[in-house]
Amino acid sequence: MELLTLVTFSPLLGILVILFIRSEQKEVIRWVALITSILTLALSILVFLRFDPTNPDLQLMVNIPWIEVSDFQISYQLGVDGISIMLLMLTAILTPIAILSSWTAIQDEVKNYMLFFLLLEIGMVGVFLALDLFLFYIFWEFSLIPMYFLIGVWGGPRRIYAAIKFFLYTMAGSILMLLAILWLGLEGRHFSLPALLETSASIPQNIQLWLFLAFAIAFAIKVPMWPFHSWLPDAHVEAPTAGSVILAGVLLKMGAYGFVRFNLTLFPHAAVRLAPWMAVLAIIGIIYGAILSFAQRDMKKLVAYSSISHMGFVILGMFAINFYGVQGSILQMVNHGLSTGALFLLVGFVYERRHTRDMSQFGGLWKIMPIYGVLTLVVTLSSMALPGLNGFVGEFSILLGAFESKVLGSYWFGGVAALGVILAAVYLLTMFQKVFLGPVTHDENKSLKDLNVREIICLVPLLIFIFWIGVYPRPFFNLMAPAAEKLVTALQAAAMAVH
Amino acid sequence: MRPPRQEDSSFLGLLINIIFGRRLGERFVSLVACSAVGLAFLVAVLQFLALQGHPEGATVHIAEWITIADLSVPWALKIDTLSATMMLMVTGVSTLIHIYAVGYMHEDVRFQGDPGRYPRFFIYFNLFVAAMMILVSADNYLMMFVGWEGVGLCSYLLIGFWYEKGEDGIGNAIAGKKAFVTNRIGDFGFLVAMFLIFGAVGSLQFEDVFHWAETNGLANVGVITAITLFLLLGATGKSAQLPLYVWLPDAMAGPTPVSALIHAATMVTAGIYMIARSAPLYSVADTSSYVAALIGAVTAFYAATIAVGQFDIKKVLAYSTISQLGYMLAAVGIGAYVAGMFHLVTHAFFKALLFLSSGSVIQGIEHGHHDSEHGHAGGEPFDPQDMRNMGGLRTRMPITFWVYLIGALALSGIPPLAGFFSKDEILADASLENTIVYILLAAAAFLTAFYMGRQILMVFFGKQRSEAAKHARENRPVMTVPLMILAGLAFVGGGLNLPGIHSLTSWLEHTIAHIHVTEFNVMVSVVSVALALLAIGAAWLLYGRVTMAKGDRDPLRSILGPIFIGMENKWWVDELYSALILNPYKRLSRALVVGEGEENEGSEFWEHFVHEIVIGKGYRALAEFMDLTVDLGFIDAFFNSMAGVTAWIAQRLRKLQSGYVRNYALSVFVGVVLILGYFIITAR
Amino acid sequence: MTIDLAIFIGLALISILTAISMLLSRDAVYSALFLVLNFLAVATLYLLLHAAFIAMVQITVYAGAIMVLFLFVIMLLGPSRDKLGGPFRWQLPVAVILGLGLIAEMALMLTARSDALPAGAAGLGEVFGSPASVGKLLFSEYLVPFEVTSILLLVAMVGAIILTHRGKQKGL
Amino acid sequence: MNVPTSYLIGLSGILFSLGVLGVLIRRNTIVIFMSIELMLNAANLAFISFARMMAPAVDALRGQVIVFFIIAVAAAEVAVGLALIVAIFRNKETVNIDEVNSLQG
Amino acid sequence: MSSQDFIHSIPFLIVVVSASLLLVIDLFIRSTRKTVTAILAAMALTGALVAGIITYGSGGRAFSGMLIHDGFSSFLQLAILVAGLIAIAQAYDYIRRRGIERGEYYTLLLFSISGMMLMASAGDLIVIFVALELLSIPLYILSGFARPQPESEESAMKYFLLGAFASSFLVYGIALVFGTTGTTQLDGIMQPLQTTWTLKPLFLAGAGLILVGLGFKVAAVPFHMWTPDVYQGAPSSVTSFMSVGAKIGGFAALLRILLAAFPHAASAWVPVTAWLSALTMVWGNIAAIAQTNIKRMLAYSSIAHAGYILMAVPATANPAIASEAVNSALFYLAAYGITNLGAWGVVLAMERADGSGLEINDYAGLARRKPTLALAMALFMLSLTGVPPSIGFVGKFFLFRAVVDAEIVWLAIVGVVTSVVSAYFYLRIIVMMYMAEGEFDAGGEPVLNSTIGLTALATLLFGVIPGPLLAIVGQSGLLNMLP
Repeated sequence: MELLTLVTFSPLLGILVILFIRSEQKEVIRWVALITSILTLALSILVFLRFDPTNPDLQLMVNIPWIEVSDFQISYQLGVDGISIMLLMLTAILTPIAILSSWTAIQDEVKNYMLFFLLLEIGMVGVFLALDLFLFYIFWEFSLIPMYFLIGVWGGPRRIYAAIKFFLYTMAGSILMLLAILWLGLEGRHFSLPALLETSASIPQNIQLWLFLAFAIAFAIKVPMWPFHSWLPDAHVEAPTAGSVILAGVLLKMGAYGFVRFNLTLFPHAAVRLAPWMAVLAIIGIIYGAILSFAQRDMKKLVAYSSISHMGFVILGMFAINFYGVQGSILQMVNHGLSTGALFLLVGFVYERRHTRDMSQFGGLWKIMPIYGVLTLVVTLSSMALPGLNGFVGEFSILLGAFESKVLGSYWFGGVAALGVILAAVYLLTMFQKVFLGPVTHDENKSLKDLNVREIICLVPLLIFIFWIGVYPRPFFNLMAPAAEKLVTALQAAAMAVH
Repeated sequence: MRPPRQEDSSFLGLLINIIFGRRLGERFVSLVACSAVGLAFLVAVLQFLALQGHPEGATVHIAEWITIADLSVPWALKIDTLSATMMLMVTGVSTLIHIYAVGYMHEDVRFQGDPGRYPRFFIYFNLFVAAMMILVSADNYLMMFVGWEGVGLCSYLLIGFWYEKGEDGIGNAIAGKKAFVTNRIGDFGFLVAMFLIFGAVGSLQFEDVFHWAETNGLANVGVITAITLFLLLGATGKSAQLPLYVWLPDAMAGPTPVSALIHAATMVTAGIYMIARSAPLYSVADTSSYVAALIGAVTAFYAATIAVGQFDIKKVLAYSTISQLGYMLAAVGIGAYVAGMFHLVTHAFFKALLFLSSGSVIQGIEHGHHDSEHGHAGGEPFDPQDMRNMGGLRTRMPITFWVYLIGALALSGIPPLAGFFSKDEILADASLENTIVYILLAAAAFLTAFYMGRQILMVFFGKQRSEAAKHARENRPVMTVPLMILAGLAFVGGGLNLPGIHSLTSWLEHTIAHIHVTEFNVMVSVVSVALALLAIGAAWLLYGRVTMAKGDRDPLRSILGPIFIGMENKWWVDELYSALILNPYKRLSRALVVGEGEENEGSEFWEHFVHEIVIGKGYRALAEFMDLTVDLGFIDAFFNSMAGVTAWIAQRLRKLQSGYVRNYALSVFVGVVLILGYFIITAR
Repeated sequence: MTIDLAIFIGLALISILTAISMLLSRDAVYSALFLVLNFLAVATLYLLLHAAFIAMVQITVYAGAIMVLFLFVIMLLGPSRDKLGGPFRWQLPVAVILGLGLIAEMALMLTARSDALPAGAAGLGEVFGSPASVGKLLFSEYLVPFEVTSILLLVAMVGAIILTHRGKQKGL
Repeated sequence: MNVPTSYLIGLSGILFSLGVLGVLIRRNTIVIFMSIELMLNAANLAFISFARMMAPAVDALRGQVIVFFIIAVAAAEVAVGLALIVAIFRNKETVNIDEVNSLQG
Repeated sequence: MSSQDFIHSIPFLIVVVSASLLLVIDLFIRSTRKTVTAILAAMALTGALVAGIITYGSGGRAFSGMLIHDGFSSFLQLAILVAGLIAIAQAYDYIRRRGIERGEYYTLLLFSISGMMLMASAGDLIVIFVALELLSIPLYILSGFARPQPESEESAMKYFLLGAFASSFLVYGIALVFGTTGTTQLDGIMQPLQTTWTLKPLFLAGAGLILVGLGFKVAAVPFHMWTPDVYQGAPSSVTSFMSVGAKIGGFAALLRILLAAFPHAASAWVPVTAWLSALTMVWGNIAAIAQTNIKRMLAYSSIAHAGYILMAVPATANPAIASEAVNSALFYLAAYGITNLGAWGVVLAMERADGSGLEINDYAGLARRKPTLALAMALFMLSLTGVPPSIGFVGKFFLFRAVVDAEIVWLAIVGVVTSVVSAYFYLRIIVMMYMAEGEFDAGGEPVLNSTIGLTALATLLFGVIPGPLLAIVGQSGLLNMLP
């Protein structure tokens, strides 16, 4: 059996096993889910080992005819390149962590919870590996459902509103993409991305523009870019911790990945022409998210808005359309997954103890929970792009890319976006101050227990990567560089043609 | 040459302390921390010696860091005379302050009531030294930026070291945040400068950049001016210059060793170092240099005026630091890089000395307060840093007094102490290069001497104005010995670059091109010494004499400032001839304090009103406005209202579904008529 | 004006007037009777249009059987008078306007191409429209619809029984 | 009889429209039902007229055959319809269609 | 009656004959043993199904062209038969629970099924008319089957009156078409159109009226208003069958008439059907939002889905993609049928003997008490929304593809936007079941549950592996029928 198929559907194994466990045996179910996700991680590592980082092309391809109707063909086509492997690894790493983090937080309907989680993993991995647009769309939409349930069943008080909002927004965007996918399939009677790439150049310019927009709206909502972001705070606030981790860590990346994988490759001309507009939206998102983060009292909401800001960097980077921007953008996807994922974990840990996320209910926690304080500090610093930690490498590359971008053509993009770095410090440090510094003002907080071993285990892998990418990101750049350079070269050729 | 890396040792100490600190107790922690820094100093000395043979320096490549296309930034260390100077200074002063801190923090954690936090202090301290080493030994701008932000982080952590203390329990934490955020504004400048550099040069390596500046500089003056101006913005943040100086006074919330090491001797000089490092760029961009000089000079003068009005012993020193940094910036601005670096080093000695001594004073007072409290139940809030609670400490703390005096005189520029030489070199340069700068600096020099005189007089002379002062006692040798060493350095530090010998100049010449040697200017020296003496005399007239004469003085005297003086006829004559000049100054400094008549140090107009209220509150209000009105009220509401409109239509449609068959039939009929109508139109 | 046309106009007027009368009679019995008249008028037209068999069917089945059934039910349920209008008065004018609209549309269509609908050829034999000719078609080509129609009647019968059969339930 | 087929179709159209109007404006279910019969009757007239127009073509007779089916189907409808009217009358004691509106929204 | 006639109509004949027989046999079955009637009816349908499979795709005409036997009719007849089997299984438990168990139920069901099958294979307008009545009249009766319950009678009355009203339009339309083309045979109609008869207004009026009559049957806006009331008032098992069977029958006739008889009038009916489709999708999906009764909600959902299927109709006008468009409509009909029958199955399971349990609020907390049932319902709802991996998604995918291919992009956009709207009310069911607390419990009858299970399985399976079904549909395109 093909390796990529195995990776994608390995969670099914766990699902099948869990289905036959009685729902009272929560502990067993948790272990099965955890082991399954670790198995997926192991398989992903195997993919990583088989992957040839010097090759810019798609590798380990699986291509099986799937639906064949008289005049056209849909194939089950998977593949991995330097860009998707990073996100594959991110997903594979974050899922076990998320499962582990919900060990005690989720006590109701553990069986269903774990089922949905493993289903979600299938969807996410599938999105990053699928090469046939039809297949991609299926995974894309499919990933919605488990997340919808995770928010709606195990979420906070307004979970239903948030879940529906999440579902409707994402679906509204993606269904336009479906039309664009259909359009693309008309000509060649297939939906295979590698084959479409060869013919897409012949699409008339104005149609390219429309197709680009149809894809872009789907991805922009998912990312989310301003002004399509308003589902995100609600979804994050109401989602259970693990859901938030996955949502921020992986699901948002699906949008950004979509931009890289489809918008930039299929419609290079449109991408080049619209790049300044996308960049403007991205920058508005950066500043806007940062300002709104600052106004929040709820920690999770703060982190949610910070996601909008951070994902703005990701989008800005890719539409800088140069090596620095695109590579930084891809790295930043991973970075954001690690840092924001970790932040959500941290918020979740304290929520589990105190059942509130209102920052005014805290203060002086550092004294009571020193380990928690230090870990949060590190993650916070990573999130605000302190040099030496992962966030800086990504954001610096992106800003450099935006600044030097010939396609954007103005220093203003990079310059204004860099202001986001200042604002990030403002809201993140404010949060840190309100929660961890100052005297302990609430008596309930005095008896809080510091992180336990399980919780620390959740964070350690993330912290390792936070430091690793911050200090020695070279392996990561090496992994994606050939693929990214191939992409950028094609785009720059398009830029030459457009200008 | 074996690659010597100071970071190794401080990182090692850091790691050991992080891992074992909690279990192994203060003794071990302090030992590890001090020996780590000491080792770093040793390595720095070895490097210094090695450089004697190879003054052109060397670059140590450790690893690749960020490599994207033609952007290649390594982790690499640059060892040359400039960085070696900084390393020596930093590690040297650090070692002394570490040792001092062993004693100081031992007491401090007990006063503040959390002995468990002792190891954490040294972790931060070591981290700071490591970051500072990265900063000074970086061989490219980006790596320098790593250290640059790293020291900022440590500064943040150390200012907020007693994060549950301060105003409303949160004051220290807020001060830390303020420092970090203000620095970030500077860092923004630094970032943009880097982008511009990369855009122009295609590299961030110092070597490449400077080479480019030398070969293509004249053709790219515009770009270089932009680059240097943005770098200058970075420097004003880190080195607390106008308009970003505001964080530094608040940063005094950190423990005194922190103020001494980070906020006086080392970190704040990073901006000066960076500009000195970027000399090849600045020497091309005349405009930027001019702006830098002007900012430096204005800051020097401005901060000095404020220092005159302060009562907090550390605040005076803080403003003094800002003022002195202004000197250095002015120096590098007018092209006197060596003079700037020279003053940087000597300032490190005597300002560290002053801060540490003030810490000694504070702790002495705290001891006194503690002792005097025995037998008294409770006690009103007591500020051990308020100079009005001091007085007459000369006798209670003799060692501290003497070293403090040396530091103060050095700062005031009294020969033959270190400050005299370094400051004079700047003034001499300024007198040649830029008259406005010279006048501002000279005026600042006068004020410097005045406020230092005022401080000495208020703290060490006169009567003990509080019980605490009466019970104050001298500290342990672990604190006083470093003070004495520093005092010695402050005394002889001028020897580094004596007029006529210029050892530092020739040393730095290997690294910084375009150095011009400024010869000793007798005229300038005489004027500045005269000004200093005059100022000290004035201070003595104001404070020294009155204190002694009046004895038990109302501590609220200065609340009313000049008005009070006006009411008190006793000194009217005394004040008249000496305060003719002083009153406007005092008024000026007081005018910058929010809330006339209220002694609220540290809440100057600029930083309190503009920064806290206009910017801080305004930003918060903006954020909340955007959150509630724009995001929820507009964007969210827009999308929600689409759902709302749909639901509304749904209700309308529901009404249409009336249940009456005839209505339904009518609906069918409407369809019929419409379709037939359409067909008729089509068929025609 | 030919005699044919005169007869046509006479029958047309009768059928229209009876239809309108049916529409406007308050009493359902009158409505039913007017409808019978209408059917008879139309049956006469059928006869004149060489559809003798259908005319007979019209009279026996439609005007006869069906309308008797109607009258029977009307009598069964007792007299009921209703006024036009009802809970929603707006329907009447709207319906009339739309009805006129439909008539106008029909007129437009008919006049759009005057040559489209000529009069039938003269001199048709008796064979056309005779029961024999119709019956032959019914049982050859139209076998399927014919059988289905018979089934339909069966179903209708079953349905009528089911819908009105009182069974064990209490009813009228 | 030999008149232009348009006249006949016109008559049929008017009768059809009157039938539609009857459905729309009458409240008595039985009369509504009769109006539907009128509509069917109008259709029948159209078939017969067209058949006459096409005669003597072979296909023309089909029109008359169709009318036969329509009458038969109408009979079936009437059976079911009247049964329904009776059933509802038993429940509601009314033949007013406007009173049959418990299902709505 | 030749053997050819027999071969080409055997499934229909089996159903209609056995229905007539069953009518008689049922008289001899005691009222406590109506299970036998159900089983006999199911056997009849199974027999027809087998016959249909055996004769599948062998093209031909029967009874002087009155019946057409081709892939299109075969496919739809099989679909109707499967739906009929499910309808019997669903009714079996349900009518007993509601206390309306009578043998005639199954008989009438068979008659209605035979009418639908006739619709699918009709080759003459008059057959379509007769078939429509054969389809409808049993449904009118079945709607009133829960007599003397007023809602049931009311729904029957409404359905009947409006149905008769609409079929009058159909008849008049047939008359006009006959008058302008001289024939009612579908391919005969096309001949004069191909040659001299261009877009005559009278002919167009006839076509328009036929469109109205069939639009009523498939519940297209503005001919849809009977749907919610009838669906609500009729016994749920009848509604379940009606919502699928009548729709299949209506679309079978509509597609065949428009493609076989009126292709040359496409320029006229393409915009009309496109607008009808758009209006239907918008109205159906939006009005469903405000519903609190699950039957009404599903009624509007069925209106909306008629709109989706209608999207394919204008696309068929382009000869190059007519086959693709028809295939997509057929597939969607099958997808909709499976999913919708499943969803109604859950409604049936939830309904109690007294007719309660039909409010959406009654579904609150179902997932905790009946997890499997809730899971199935969630799957159906997602499939109706068109979320992968479900048959509903595949169906929408191919529909949209056809529409985009026909370059009626605006219609496709209306389609996708209303899909999003539809998510809102479908999700509400899921929200209720999974995210709300409630007490209401459902019964569990094995036969009914097995239909739910089967349809759920099919919904998921064909969502993941739609290939086989697509292949069957691919061979059933309307083009096979054309000479």
